[in-house]
Amino acid sequence: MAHLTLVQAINLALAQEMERDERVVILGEDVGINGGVFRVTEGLVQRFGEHRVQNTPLDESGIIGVSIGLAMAGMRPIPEIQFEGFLGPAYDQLVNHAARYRNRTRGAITIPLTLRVPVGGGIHAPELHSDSPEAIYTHSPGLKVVMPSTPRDAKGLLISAIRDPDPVIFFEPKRVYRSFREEVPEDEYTIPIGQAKVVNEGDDVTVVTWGASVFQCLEAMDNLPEDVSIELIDLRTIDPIDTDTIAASVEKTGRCVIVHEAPLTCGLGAELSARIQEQCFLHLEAPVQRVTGFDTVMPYYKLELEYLPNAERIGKGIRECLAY
Amino acid sequence: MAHLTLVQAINLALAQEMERDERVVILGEDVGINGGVFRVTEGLVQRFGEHRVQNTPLDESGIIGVSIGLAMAGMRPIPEIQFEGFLGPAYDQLVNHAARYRNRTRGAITIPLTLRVPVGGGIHAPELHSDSPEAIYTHSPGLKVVMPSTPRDAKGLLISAIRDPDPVIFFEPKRVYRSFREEVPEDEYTIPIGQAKVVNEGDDVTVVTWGASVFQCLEAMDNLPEDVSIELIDLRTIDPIDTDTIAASVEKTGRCVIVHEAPLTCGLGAELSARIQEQCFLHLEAPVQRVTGFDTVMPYYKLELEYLPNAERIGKGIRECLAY
Amino acid sequence: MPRTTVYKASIDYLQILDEDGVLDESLGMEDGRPILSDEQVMYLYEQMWIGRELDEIAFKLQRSGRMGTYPQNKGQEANGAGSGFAMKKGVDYIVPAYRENITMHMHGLPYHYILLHWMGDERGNKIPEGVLTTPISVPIGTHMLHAVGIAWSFKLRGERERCVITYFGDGATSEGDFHGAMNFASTLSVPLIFYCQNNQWAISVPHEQQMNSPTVAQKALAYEMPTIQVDGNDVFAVYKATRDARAHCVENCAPYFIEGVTYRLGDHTTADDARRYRSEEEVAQWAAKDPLIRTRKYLESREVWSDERQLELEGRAKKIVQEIVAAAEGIEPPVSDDMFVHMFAELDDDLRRQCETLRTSSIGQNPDQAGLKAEHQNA
Amino acid sequence: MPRTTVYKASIDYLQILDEDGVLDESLGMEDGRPILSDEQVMYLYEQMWIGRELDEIAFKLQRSGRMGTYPQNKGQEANGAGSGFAMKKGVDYIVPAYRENITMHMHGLPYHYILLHWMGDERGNKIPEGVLTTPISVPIGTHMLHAVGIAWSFKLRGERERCVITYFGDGATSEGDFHGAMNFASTLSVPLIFYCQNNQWAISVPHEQQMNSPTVAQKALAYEMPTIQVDGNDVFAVYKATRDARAHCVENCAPYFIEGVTYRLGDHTTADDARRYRSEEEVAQWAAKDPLIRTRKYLESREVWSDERQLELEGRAKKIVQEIVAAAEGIEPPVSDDMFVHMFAELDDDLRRQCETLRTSSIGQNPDQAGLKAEHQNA
Ligand SMILES: Cc1ncc(C[n+]2csc(CCOP(=O)(O)OP(=O)(O)O)c2C)c(N)n1
Ligand SMILES: Cc1ncc(C[n+]2csc(CCOP(=O)(O)OP(=O)(O)O)c2C)c(N)n1
Ligand SMILES: [Mg+2]
Ligand SMILES: [Mg+2]
Repeated sequence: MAHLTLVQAINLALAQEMERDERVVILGEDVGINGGVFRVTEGLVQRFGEHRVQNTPLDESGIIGVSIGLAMAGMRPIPEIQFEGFLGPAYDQLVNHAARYRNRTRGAITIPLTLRVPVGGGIHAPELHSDSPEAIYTHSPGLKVVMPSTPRDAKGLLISAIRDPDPVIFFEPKRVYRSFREEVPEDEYTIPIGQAKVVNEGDDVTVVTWGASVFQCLEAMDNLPEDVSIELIDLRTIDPIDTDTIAASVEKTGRCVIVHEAPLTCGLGAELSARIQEQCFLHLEAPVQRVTGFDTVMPYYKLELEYLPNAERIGKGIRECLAY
Repeated sequence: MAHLTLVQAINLALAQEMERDERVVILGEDVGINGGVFRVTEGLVQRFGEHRVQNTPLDESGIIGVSIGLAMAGMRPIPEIQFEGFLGPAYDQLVNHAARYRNRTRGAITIPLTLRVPVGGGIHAPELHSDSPEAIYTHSPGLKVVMPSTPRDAKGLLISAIRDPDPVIFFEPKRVYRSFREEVPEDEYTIPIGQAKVVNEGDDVTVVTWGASVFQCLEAMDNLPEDVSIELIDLRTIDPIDTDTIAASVEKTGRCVIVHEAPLTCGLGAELSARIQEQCFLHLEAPVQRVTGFDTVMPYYKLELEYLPNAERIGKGIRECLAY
Repeated sequence: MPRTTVYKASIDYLQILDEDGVLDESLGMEDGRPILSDEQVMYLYEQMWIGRELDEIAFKLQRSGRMGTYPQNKGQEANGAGSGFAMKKGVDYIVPAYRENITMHMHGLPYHYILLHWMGDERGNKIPEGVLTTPISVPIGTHMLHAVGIAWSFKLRGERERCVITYFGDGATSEGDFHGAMNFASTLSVPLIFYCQNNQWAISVPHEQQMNSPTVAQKALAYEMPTIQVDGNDVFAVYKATRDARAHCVENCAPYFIEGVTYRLGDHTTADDARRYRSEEEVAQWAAKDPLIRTRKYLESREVWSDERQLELEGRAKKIVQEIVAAAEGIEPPVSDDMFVHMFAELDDDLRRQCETLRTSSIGQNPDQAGLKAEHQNA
Repeated sequence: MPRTTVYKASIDYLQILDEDGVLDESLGMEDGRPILSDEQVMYLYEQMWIGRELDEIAFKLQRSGRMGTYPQNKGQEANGAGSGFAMKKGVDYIVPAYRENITMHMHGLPYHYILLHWMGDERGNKIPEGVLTTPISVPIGTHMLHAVGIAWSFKLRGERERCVITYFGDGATSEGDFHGAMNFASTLSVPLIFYCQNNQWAISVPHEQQMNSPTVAQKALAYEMPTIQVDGNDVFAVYKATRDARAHCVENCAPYFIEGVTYRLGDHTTADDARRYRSEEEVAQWAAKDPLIRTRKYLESREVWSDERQLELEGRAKKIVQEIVAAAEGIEPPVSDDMFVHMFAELDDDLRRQCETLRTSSIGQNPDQAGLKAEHQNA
């Protein structure tokens, strides 16, 4: 077991999968000698060579489109897009091609690619470097969407993603990249895609979140009176949604608060709220509460902490939900 | 008053606004002499000249990007994208540029553009010609999203959109293009963006829908027993959402069914369901019911009518909701 | 070096078989023999003829409501036939747009797959094992990037005898993904032929509204990619250019660009009416350059083709196409499950439930959910 | 016309002021006088110097936590200064990327706006009325399309004396939107100069991994656009090429392409460490071509510049930059309302509520909603 940051855990998973399966190739802007702008692929080009860790031209649509071709021809591409804000130009290739190929060919052609993308706010980055577009890709059939919040989950989920026979978007909350270390097993292991994690058991209210917000929620919980018993769920996988885990918890607590960085309207919180209502209607003692980013453009960094749900706002949401 | 189809009503609105405001220009693939693939811009190039009705190269990102430039320089561009499936390549320019310019410049630069796009299934079109991506753009702050279902609404809403100082996506349900005619006033008139329409008043259950599904809902209502009293709401504007009209209705009926063509998960139905629950929690007698497309890729046309919510499935949803 | 020339380029145009079916011997002969033997030319002529017969029948199928929108290949057949013939079946990969029926068929795809596609049936894309083509691609310009990935996989695995060819129209060159594909292919240096079927129109948008460049071929200069313009209605020129391009690609593990100058003689698709935007004279001019006519003239000049052979071919083509239509129409209707089962290798709970309860529920509501009254469940 | 040449092109390279500050008189003189008067060159030199001083201080601000990520312009100043000088302030429009501080400033943007932008403050983009520049653009390659639209609006309104210039890096040429912008500009024929600052690197990706073409200038051939490569560290060449390009654009209502061959002497941004991927020798080679040094040498050779003047400038620049920093840091902090109020001309109910209840609610819950207990509302 090593004591690793999220960046290191991901790097380790990449190295191990490249070692294990020579069909695995990494491609993207600056992924080579520079190790990516966040250094997640550091050392890999030295170890595996340029043909397996390929710097590409500055063209996100190209990166995904070429990865689709690699995947359909039997490779296991791991493209990197530098920031979630630059998924925009790749949207069409992802949603209309990678996501549809298996279905439109009735299984004849499949696209086993794992797209790695740093996601979310909180690091004082420039414009378009702090968004949270997970709901967009969840609404698009044919993609799996993963967003681990801890090094250990990241390694296990990334290995699952790479071995998955279908396209997976692997969002890496950049705010967590180096924020803490955790024991991560050296050996390969997988964590199944599609399983949420109960971070903390509790009886009064269920809090559902994912990505960096997990830590804001933990902070909020620390600030709440001790007698408030909170069940905290880290979704880990965004799509498919582990509705069972959530529903079981809400049936127990009767209350739910959902926390995410993305804008409120049509965010993933809406889907969770709708599902909880559909499945736990008779158990609900209060409306499902959403504590999210606002329906504004993600602000530049002077205001980003006003925008992102922080411990205070989350605490308020939990109290509001409890008070209903 | 003329008896017009949806196509004709839109064409009339375009002509009148071009007449009225010479900053208005139309651009897109085949919008010129061909009048667009759906003939919506028929006759306009003959009337207003090529400089105001411009055929463009086959590049959706280019069409939107150039429209942004036109808009910031004082013009009133009305770009057309041929089918909603081809919004993909334009996604980045729409969501990351058109939508953000006013806010990122604190109002110094604004983007008054109206993007016209045929939307939805049901016309036996090829692949990628039948999707319903409205939730994607609703989740993206900075865009208004409109989807009229009738000729009269279309004319009034399109004129509002063109005169709106901010970017508007104007979705045209292609299944309705020529499906019926309606009296449409000759004179210019506007219908405010953001106001839903109560198509039918009722007491037992609220049905919320938009676009072509309005007519499937009407058919479903025809097939239900006479003593079931349904309040049918046509959203007309998708973003901003007219929550007040919906909430007022659900407070009265206590039940709600939402119908849309897009996939279930993270569709607009999720947001409406979440909002209804937040606002009408104590009035709800049953979970908000969603009758939608499945979480699959939109199928090719042999199966499209299996995919789209039809009168039978909607009727079933209404009965399920009533039976709860 | 104050004002100096840093870059120079020129592009060739190749025509071998002229509009009257006369072969340019300096270009069309090698080792004293035509580069395509009479048998080969007859094969290609037959393929083109059958392809056009399919077009005619497909048009009628659409008009009589038995098929959806269909794009005819008519007038452009020499591009797909000549280039497809230069590629190695079972070794090379074909990445078509939607006017390469003949190429896909020559590389092993049963023709009824193509009809199935336009009949709104995904099974038309279910490429049989061992057939090396991607399915028809409707969204313009996006598939060339996939071709780059496939070609790159050949390079990565050291499959040095293999090459990819991708087809697209003049309009497609305007998409950003065309640019990306050209740039990736040239910087990664992968064995890929870009074949542009420049048929002068993208629906109603003519060449000069699509691009300012007089040739499409010159677009390759931006990527320092070898490039040539050929008469796309001349099956010899198309064949030779592609054969040589393929040799270049395989030898250098690098891409090549070919512009086939051609013309769509039909409407854009069955949903289009080309009379709205182009003149009869223009169409007539290009009809005179028809690849089928000139290939037949050539065969006649070689004295290997006769009216009887022609009649025999016409009858045979009709029969073949009837069988294709029968195969396409004879398939059992798809079932709703088909929408679901191919979404992922393994379906998640939501999809499984949606698939299973499709008939019993409106979806959105779990049929065995608390509170739902039994009597209404199957209503 | 069997095998003929259908296309020919060549591209020039222009250098006027060499690395030692020596002017090529055949190119740099017109009517017996240098194309830039000594006063003009001094002005440009000062602008470049102040720009570099700003770079230095900006770097320190970032390092001391007073500013976010910042991209230095260092080494590339002649591109923005020479070309910006050739454009007409208040008439032409500037559409920059993020290494054109000097151009934006020369066209009227107070420098502290630029710092504000990198300090994470949208007010840095609130271009004052009458200043004709778009704000700094962080997403690569997307803004050139906007430039096309602006140039087209000039054409549509018959403003025939106006021109647009847009700047971008070598990396940006890989994006699909670059291709789109070039294609739209040339087919629509609009007065727009595409100025590529080819600084050899896109973060850690070198020219040869970015593109296969030896020049960026040749990319314009794909669009039949006039194109030239200039020494981007030579303010004379940059100025002359841009001035002539502008004349061409305005006269013909058509676009023009300029590649400025230059080098980023600093890191990509303050978040980068260029030593990871490029050699000291390479940097040293380019440092010898520094545009500031050679411009100063030229001025000295003209005997209009002295050590005293240099000292004076250095002191003045320091003071100017101090004031800029003070202006940027002196601004009152933004308030949360600022996130909301500029979303639309008129806020919808949701946004208004979110804005108004930001302090009292967690959002998602309407504070005056039924059932919410008063005592918890302001907790
Ligand atoms: C991305 C995209 N945009 C628009 C369309 C609609 N469309 C279908 S074919 C076509 C024209 C294609 O022209 P070209 O590439 O020259 O091919 P051709 O049909 O002439 O063979 C257009 C605009 C599409 N299918 N995909
Ligand atoms: C669409 C997009 N993709 C990726 C990035 C991240 N990024 C910022 S600058 C840069 C390199 C830009 O290179 P170039 O265009 O040559 O400009 P330079 O920085 O060299 O001036 C990259 C990849 C971005 N900002 N936008
Ligand atoms: Mg064409
Ligand atoms: Mg660069």
